[in-house]
Amino acid sequence: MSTALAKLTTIDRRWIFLLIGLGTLIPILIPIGFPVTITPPVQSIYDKIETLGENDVVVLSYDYGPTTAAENEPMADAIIRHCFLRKVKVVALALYPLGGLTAVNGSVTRVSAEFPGLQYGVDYVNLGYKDGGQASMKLLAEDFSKAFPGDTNGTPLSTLPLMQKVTGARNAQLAVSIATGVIGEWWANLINAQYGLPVAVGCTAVSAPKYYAYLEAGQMLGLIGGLKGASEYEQLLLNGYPQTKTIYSNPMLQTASKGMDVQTIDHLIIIGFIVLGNIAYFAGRRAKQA
Amino acid sequence: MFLRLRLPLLLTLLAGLIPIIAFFFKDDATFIKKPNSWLEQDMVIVSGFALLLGVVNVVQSNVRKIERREKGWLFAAVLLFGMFFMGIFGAAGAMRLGGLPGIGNYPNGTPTPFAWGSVYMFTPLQSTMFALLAFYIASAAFRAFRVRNLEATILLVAAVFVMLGRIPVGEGAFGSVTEWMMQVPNGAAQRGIIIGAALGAASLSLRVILGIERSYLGLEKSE
Amino acid sequence: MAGYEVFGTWVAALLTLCLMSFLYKDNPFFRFAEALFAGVSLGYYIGITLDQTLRPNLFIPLAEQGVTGDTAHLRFAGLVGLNLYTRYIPKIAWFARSSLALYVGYYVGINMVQKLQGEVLPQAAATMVDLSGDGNVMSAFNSFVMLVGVITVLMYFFFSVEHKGGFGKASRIGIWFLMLGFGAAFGYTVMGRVSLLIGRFNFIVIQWIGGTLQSLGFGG
Amino acid sequence: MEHFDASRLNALVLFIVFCVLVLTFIGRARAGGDLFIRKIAGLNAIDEAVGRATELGKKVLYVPGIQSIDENQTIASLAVLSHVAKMTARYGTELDVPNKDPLTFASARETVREAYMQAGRPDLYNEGIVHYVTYDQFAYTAAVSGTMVRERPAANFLIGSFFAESLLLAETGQASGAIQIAGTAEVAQLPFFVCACDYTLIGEELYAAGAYLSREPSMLGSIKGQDWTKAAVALAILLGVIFESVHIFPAFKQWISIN
Repeated sequence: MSTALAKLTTIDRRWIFLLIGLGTLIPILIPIGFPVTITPPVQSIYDKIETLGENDVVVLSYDYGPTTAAENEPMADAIIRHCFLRKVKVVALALYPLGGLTAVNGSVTRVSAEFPGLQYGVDYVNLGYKDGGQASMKLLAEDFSKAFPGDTNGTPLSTLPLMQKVTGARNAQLAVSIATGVIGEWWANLINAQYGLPVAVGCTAVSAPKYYAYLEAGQMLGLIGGLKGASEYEQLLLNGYPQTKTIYSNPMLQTASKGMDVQTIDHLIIIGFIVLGNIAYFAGRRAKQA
Repeated sequence: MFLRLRLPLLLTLLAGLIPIIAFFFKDDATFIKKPNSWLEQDMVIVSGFALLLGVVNVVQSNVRKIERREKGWLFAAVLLFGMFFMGIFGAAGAMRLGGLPGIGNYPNGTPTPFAWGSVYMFTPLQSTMFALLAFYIASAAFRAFRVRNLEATILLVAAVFVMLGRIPVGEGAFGSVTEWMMQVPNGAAQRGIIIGAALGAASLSLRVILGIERSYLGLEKSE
Repeated sequence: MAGYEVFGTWVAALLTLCLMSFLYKDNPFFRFAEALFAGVSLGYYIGITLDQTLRPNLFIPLAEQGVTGDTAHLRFAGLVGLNLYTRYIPKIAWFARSSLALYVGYYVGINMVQKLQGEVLPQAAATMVDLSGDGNVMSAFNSFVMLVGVITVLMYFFFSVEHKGGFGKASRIGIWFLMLGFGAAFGYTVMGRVSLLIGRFNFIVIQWIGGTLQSLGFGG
Repeated sequence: MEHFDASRLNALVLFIVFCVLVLTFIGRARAGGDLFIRKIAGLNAIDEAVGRATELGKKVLYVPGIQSIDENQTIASLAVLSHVAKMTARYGTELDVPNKDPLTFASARETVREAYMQAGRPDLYNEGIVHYVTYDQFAYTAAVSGTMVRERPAANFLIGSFFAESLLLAETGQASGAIQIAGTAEVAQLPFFVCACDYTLIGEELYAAGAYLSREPSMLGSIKGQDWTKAAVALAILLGVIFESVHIFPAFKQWISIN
């Protein structure tokens, strides 16, 4: 018995690969839906948007690219969906050079399709991508048209009704940055610090510890950290807006809740293998002693 | 002989002292800040020139493989095809030749060949290679985390606690331990490594500036 | 979707599968993807370097302002860069080293002061903790652990004395801190890596297979 | 001196202390002072690793990290490479040094050629030993991984600055059965090397490696100088902790933390 167990220490690692592969694929196809507990930093972003209505404007900045889309995209979608549900006006834009444009175009097209009643130019605008980092950010805080002469299709901002209502980001009620890396920090220490505009950030799990410092310092009103945070936001939407259930049960949608299922299963698989490895290791030692 | 040995070392010394001196002066000290900012701009350009060194080497060795029909020469051909496809469209785009608007999209939003290759070949290949880490991190954990001795056990326990603390089912029991471990003991270890490594790096810098360490130039220790 | 997008999605998906096949074993599909990847990426950086570095920093300044005053030093940069290639001229091959010497010299200089000012000082200052914790037992305990950790890890890195006796014991504690830190950081990273894999699987399942089925009229 | 940046006085003091200590110990070492340096396991294992490759008639793979020579870790790695190349030259073992950065490639070529000359085997040197792969991190990783499984080197050195590719390379190398010696100062990658390699040079050990292997007095002296600076920093930390704990001299910590 113990010699058979001991053989497990040298198990072909491809079995581990196979299980990790299945543990990732299956929850994407068949969501499990582990329970989600809501944390205060996520709740406070939700609560903030709940106080907004159709006369308010949210600036939503897509500051990530394809490499972190699995984490960032569900956050961005959830935020813009929440705004659309409340008919809050949205100005979407991208500041991340490596794929921010793809992110903003994808998300705005995808979510606006769920709300056929909303009108482009009146209820939401997609400004597209602008390079220049902090310099562009300062310009658009003063006046969007200085950084973005036209929207993503090149339509002059002067012809879009929403852009007459809100000339610069500082006239908005909230800015949300969905970020990988440093751009989310700029929203806090530049836009919030200099213009007093409330800023909320969604970031990857890897950079979350760094962002907590801004949250504690009050430079951000809330923080969505990684897939976990995004799945909390999805849960809040499902609780507050039961009609989103049809959206979130669509198998073609990438949701954070599915991602959390994968995380959980893969973590358990890895822990399982560690336990197994140690049992086998001890069995091997005992066999040797015998 | 003197030039061969001493000139490079002299250049290292000079180039090394400029940023050090500049560091301790305010921006209005133009006598040192100016040469420093020139060097800064120039070194970026030098590194730009260097890429061609690599390209020349890659072309040489792969052409040789194809000429000699060495094992796997077809793959060498694939490599060269990929390089020339992206390289030619990229260079032409960068120089705005052949009606290309640059290396991004045309004004109507359709991609240039270079942009198409970046989006549909380069990026997916990159993200896939990156994503393979999920598999490797699992197999590494399986093999490395054994209760072999005290050190290995500490490694294992810390890893398992943190992994449990990061998922919904274990968050309640292990969440706060995870945060504590990341902030306190892990923070202390990182801090110790950073301080030590920074001093090590500074010491290496000094050895290089003084010409004691010179293996990177292929100049042997001749005192 | 436009034609180039459909074609592109297929290319991207097939290349993804080719690379992933390496997990099973080395095979011609992987070798094909590996070779293409090496070539395409090198070509990509040729375009990027020309477009983002040499054009804006060298060609345009020289073309627009000519070789005067503030841009004169760029000629020097060009020469230093070109000098890397003297290696291929046997008689003066040794001269190529001077470019490397200059380049390394400048950066070790920068690194030296940056490491001392940007890493040693702030990290040391952050370790100057208040052991009294101002009455808070937990925070006093954390401060103590932090202090012991940093000092013992530094002792582990001490090379000039043999690690035995009391010093050896302390440096052993340093190793425990290192192991605890490594284990925790390892566990913490798993999540980020799994997210990357989810991203690839989402692409294969939802964008490629799902997208194709949808365009063929299946599902909604 | 009206141009002096007073906010950097603390850095200047540290800089001067550091230089004085290092230079003093270099001087002492040259004059025949104490040269003791504690054992560094990863470096002693180099002989074993190259020796095994020689016995098995397989090659030695040396990956000098993925950063350029503007990074000190790369320069430290080239110092180790010089030592490894001398050994492979002496034993007539095949050496393979693939590169990601073109300047590192240019430097490594000089390092290896000189090492073969020094070992008295310029005949064994060829320009194929140090070669260029590509500038992309992951394409480079794919290519090196391919080499590891196809050519099965008996010893892999992964020394220098590494990022996400650290574990991809180390796991592939592990599965191919090679002895692996890694070294980096990238804090985030150390856990993976420690888990997947036989030996790992941690942070400062990497920077000290060249000096340790060369056994040259002035090099070893500089290590001693950096050690005593470290002791001074530790002492300053302890002093600061005392001041903070009894709430006196807050200016001490403040002065050190100006940035």
